[in-house]
Amino acid sequence: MTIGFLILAIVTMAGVVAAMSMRHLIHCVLALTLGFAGLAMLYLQLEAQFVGLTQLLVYVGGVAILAVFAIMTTHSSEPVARPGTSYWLGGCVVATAVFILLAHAIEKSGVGARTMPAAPVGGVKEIGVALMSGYILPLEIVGLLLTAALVGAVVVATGEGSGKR
Amino acid sequence: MSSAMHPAMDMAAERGMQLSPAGESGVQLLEVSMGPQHPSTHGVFRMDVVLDGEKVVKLKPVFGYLHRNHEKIAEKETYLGNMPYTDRLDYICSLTNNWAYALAVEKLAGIEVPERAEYLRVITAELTRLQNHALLIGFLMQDMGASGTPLMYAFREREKIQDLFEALTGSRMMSNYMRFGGCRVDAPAGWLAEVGKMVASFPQFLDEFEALLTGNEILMARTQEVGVVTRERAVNAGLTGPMLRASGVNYDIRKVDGYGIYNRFPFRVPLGEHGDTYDRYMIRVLEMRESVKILEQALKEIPDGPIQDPKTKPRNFRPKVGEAYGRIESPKGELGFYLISDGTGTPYRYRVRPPSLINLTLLEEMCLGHNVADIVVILGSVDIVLGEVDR
Amino acid sequence: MTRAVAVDQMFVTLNHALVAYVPAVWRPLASAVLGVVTVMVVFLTLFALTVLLERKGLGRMQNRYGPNRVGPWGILQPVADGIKAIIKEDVVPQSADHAVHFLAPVLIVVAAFLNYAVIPVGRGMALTDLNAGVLFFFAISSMVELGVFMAGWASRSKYSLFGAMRAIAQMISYEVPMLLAATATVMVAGTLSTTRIVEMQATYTGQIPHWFVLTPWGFTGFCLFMVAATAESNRSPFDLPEGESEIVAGYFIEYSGFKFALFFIGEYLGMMATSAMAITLFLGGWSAPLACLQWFPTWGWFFVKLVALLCGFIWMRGTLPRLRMDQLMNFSWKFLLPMTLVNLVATGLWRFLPVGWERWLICGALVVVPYALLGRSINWQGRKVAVRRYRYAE
Amino acid sequence: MLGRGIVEGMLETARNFLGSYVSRERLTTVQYPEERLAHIENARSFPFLVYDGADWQAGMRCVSCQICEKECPPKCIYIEKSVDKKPDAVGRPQNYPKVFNIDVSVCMSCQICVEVCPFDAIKMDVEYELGAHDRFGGLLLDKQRLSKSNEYYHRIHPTEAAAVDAALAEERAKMQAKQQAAAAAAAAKAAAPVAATPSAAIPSAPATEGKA
Repeated sequence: MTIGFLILAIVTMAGVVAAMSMRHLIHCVLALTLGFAGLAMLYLQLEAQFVGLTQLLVYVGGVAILAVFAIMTTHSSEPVARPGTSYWLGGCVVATAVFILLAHAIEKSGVGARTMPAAPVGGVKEIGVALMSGYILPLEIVGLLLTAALVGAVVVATGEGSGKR
Repeated sequence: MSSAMHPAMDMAAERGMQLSPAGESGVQLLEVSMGPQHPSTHGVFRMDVVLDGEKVVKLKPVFGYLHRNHEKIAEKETYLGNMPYTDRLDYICSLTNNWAYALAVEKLAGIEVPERAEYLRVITAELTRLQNHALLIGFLMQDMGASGTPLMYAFREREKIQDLFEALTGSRMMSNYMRFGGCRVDAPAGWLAEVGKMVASFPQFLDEFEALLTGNEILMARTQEVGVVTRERAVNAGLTGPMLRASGVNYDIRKVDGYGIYNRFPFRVPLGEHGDTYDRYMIRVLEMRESVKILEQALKEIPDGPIQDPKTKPRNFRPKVGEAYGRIESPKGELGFYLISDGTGTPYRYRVRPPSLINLTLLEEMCLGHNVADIVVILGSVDIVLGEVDR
Repeated sequence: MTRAVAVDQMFVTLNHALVAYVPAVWRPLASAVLGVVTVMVVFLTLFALTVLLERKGLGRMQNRYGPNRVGPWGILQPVADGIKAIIKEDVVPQSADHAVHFLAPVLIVVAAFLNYAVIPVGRGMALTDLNAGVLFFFAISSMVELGVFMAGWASRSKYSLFGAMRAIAQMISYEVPMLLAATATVMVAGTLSTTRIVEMQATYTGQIPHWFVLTPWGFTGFCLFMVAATAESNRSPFDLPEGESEIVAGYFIEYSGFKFALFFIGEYLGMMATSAMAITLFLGGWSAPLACLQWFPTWGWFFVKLVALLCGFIWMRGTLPRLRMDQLMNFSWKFLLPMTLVNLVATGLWRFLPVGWERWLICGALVVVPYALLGRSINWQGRKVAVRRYRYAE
Repeated sequence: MLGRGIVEGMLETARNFLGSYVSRERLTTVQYPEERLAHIENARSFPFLVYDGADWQAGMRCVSCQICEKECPPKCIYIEKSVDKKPDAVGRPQNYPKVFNIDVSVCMSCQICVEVCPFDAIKMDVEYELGAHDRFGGLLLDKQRLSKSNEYYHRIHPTEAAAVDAALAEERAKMQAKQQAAAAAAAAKAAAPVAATPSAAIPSAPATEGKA
């Protein structure tokens, strides 16, 4: 556990906790984005460049913006009164219990005792090869789905445009 | 949105970020107060715009921020004393304002204008038209976001015209040049030759201007089918000038009235078909080309002679009781002055028919359904000067 | 030749020499710090020069002198601007969200600087050689959007909100064609590492370099990339987010003083970063344009190319009016995106067709024909635009 | 093909960019404090009062008839008439302005005062660097600050000034003839020696003499 990991872990945790506890919806999203970014950094720290950068690209660049847009277009950018969460203590207790349970289970299972394989060199290539060989079918399906979505979006957009004028 | 300085603005400020009820698309409406401090309202003009996303669903023009009692002041001033005030109506075209007012007074008092003065009036008026149209297109492009390049080219040409005006009238903008029954001073030696040089170089500027703009895809996309005014609406709303002609109505007071000596000039009147912003832009370009022809002819034909009717003296000018309406085709449209004389040295009633204001009446209609970005372009194509709108 | 190499590598050598003074444990850190500081200094200087160049160039295009009062020929104008920005009062609207309002410009500048981490400025002169460098670039670029949104939202002004919405919509829309245009290069190069991509282009056939821009797909890709880059960096004619004639200044309307300057820096750094990426992907990075010109240091070539591209941006800004939001979207989704997809196909064909003139013909036709067709049918607002003819009464 | 108009426009700006380095026609900027535009004879800024001779008080042409005060559209002129009289530009004994103020912050440079002045006493200046730190004192020009010599007038509006001087000289000659005739008549009538001729009090206009 290096200092870098510690800092990143704290930042990530802080972001995620803030995302849950802040009053303002937009602040929550921004805090969540911090969490995403911290997570991406953790990946990078694990030398999983591709995964880390994709996390950044997709989550910070995509999901966070999407969330922000959703909030903006559905009015509630104003701070709302804190919902009646008088059970937060109970929630904490339950969460802690679950955490302890899981930690205990993992501890028992001996995962920690296993030796880690060496970090793969040049993650991009491995991922590419894996996607193009073992996971070719899912990849193609996802690709098809996205293409269909894209075409659909264009069709919807053009239909709207020509119908208006 | 600026700080509250006006009761109406206070109201807008109170509403602040509050959102109006939902529009037809179900998205909330946003009320934005564009102006009076806004880069492209051409002065202190305000538009209360209600937006559905970026689409305009309501637009309320608010003007009067530059109101300065022009007409009431005029009723306290002598007839001559009003002349410099007309410069300040549409401060880009002071010479045509002068002419319109002089024309009204001349009608009122039955004054004849000497030949040379008529030619000088035509020359100055057409130079004014060149300068106004060039400048307007520059500002229109500025509103469209062209970072000032066409505007600077227009200013470059306007500078030449203003130098000519200064040499003739003594002032670059506030000319105060025309008098009842003529003009104040004769053209200094060599002035007409200078005008000739300027006029000869103007078509080249226009060609450059058009190369920069006319075929530009972005400009066409931004202006074509934007802010359409149909022929009927244009006539019913009382639009005049290039606005009206862009909608395809053949109405040019220079042709209709033939005031001054305009019936001597065989110029053509360009007409638009679509009545959109692009037509309004192009009509102005084509009008400039026609103005150049008028200027060439006027410079060739201008006779020698007096420039002022000797019977009319500037002081103690008391026209007989009566009323008169003098109108000219100012670069912006029909500029009219309506005067009632009660025989004293000051007009009993003085009324301006400002083309800018009346052309502005269709603003909301033109903007509805368009984008925020189109508002400024449409407003720019109307060609307003707040000095004239608010008076 | 050795002297040329020495000049070329002088910064690398200097770096090594300086780092050698540091204890071995701290060397990686020292090297990184040195690199980062150098990049910041160099690109901030370049930013100042670009601002000056832009103001001067725009001035000349508009038949003005441009700034010429501060220092000889006005070259100290950026300094004066900087001092002005620093000593100006920092006004924050009362209703603004202060923390977010403060963080937004910082985030934008930081993100803009991070971009330079993967740009190979010269031979062996990239800060880091990530093997997913191109991906890193786009990932970081996407962070700018967040900063823009934060600025627009936190200012609590309707104009800034408009600007932010426009900016985000625009940046998302243009990120897609930009990525796809870059993908073409990645396909041919077979790597995401910027250093490798440049090295692949730094070879020569006779005098002609193997720049990707000198192929049909590369040229198309370069043009598409630059158009998308213009939009990404909110430059004219895609400067809608700040659209000063419409929404006054867009998302940074409520910023003043140094925070405003930060936005300004961020915008220019973004522009320079995307230009640098275009150079890396298509214009052969630091490689010389002709084999006989290799005596010139590689970093010199890089900056020459960078300034040339920046001049292109300035030239466009001096000429073009601004698009409208719906047209901007149409342009992205209905023109740029199909073109990039077509270009990907052309790239694939180029990769697998045998070397020869047929390859040029097929790939060229494959990009030119769709360009002509799409360009003709581009639908600006439900109808085509055209130059009109006018009639005259009598 | 898409982009043609844009390319044409860009060529146009490039032409202007290069043109601004070679052609003064394109680069019209005047670098103001260092270089100035050539003086235009007809130009006008704010009014000033002309005086003949060297003494601005004695040579003041204004006779405080107050026509300009009345005709001034924004009413920026304030005149107080003197009680005593002094000879005016043509030698007639006339009042002179005790106070003559023009508030140039109100003045709109219309030059109607010049047009209506029957004595050619008020003319338009071309001075435009009139900045002042004090809006009231600095821009309220009093008689002394308004007074400028006839030579100055000749310098800024030569054609106009020459015409004015010619007209004044004619008037003056007429006036002198009349006075001489009157003096001769008086002498003949009273047969008493006339001491001081009024013409001695007339300030001579050097510029006019130079021209003659």
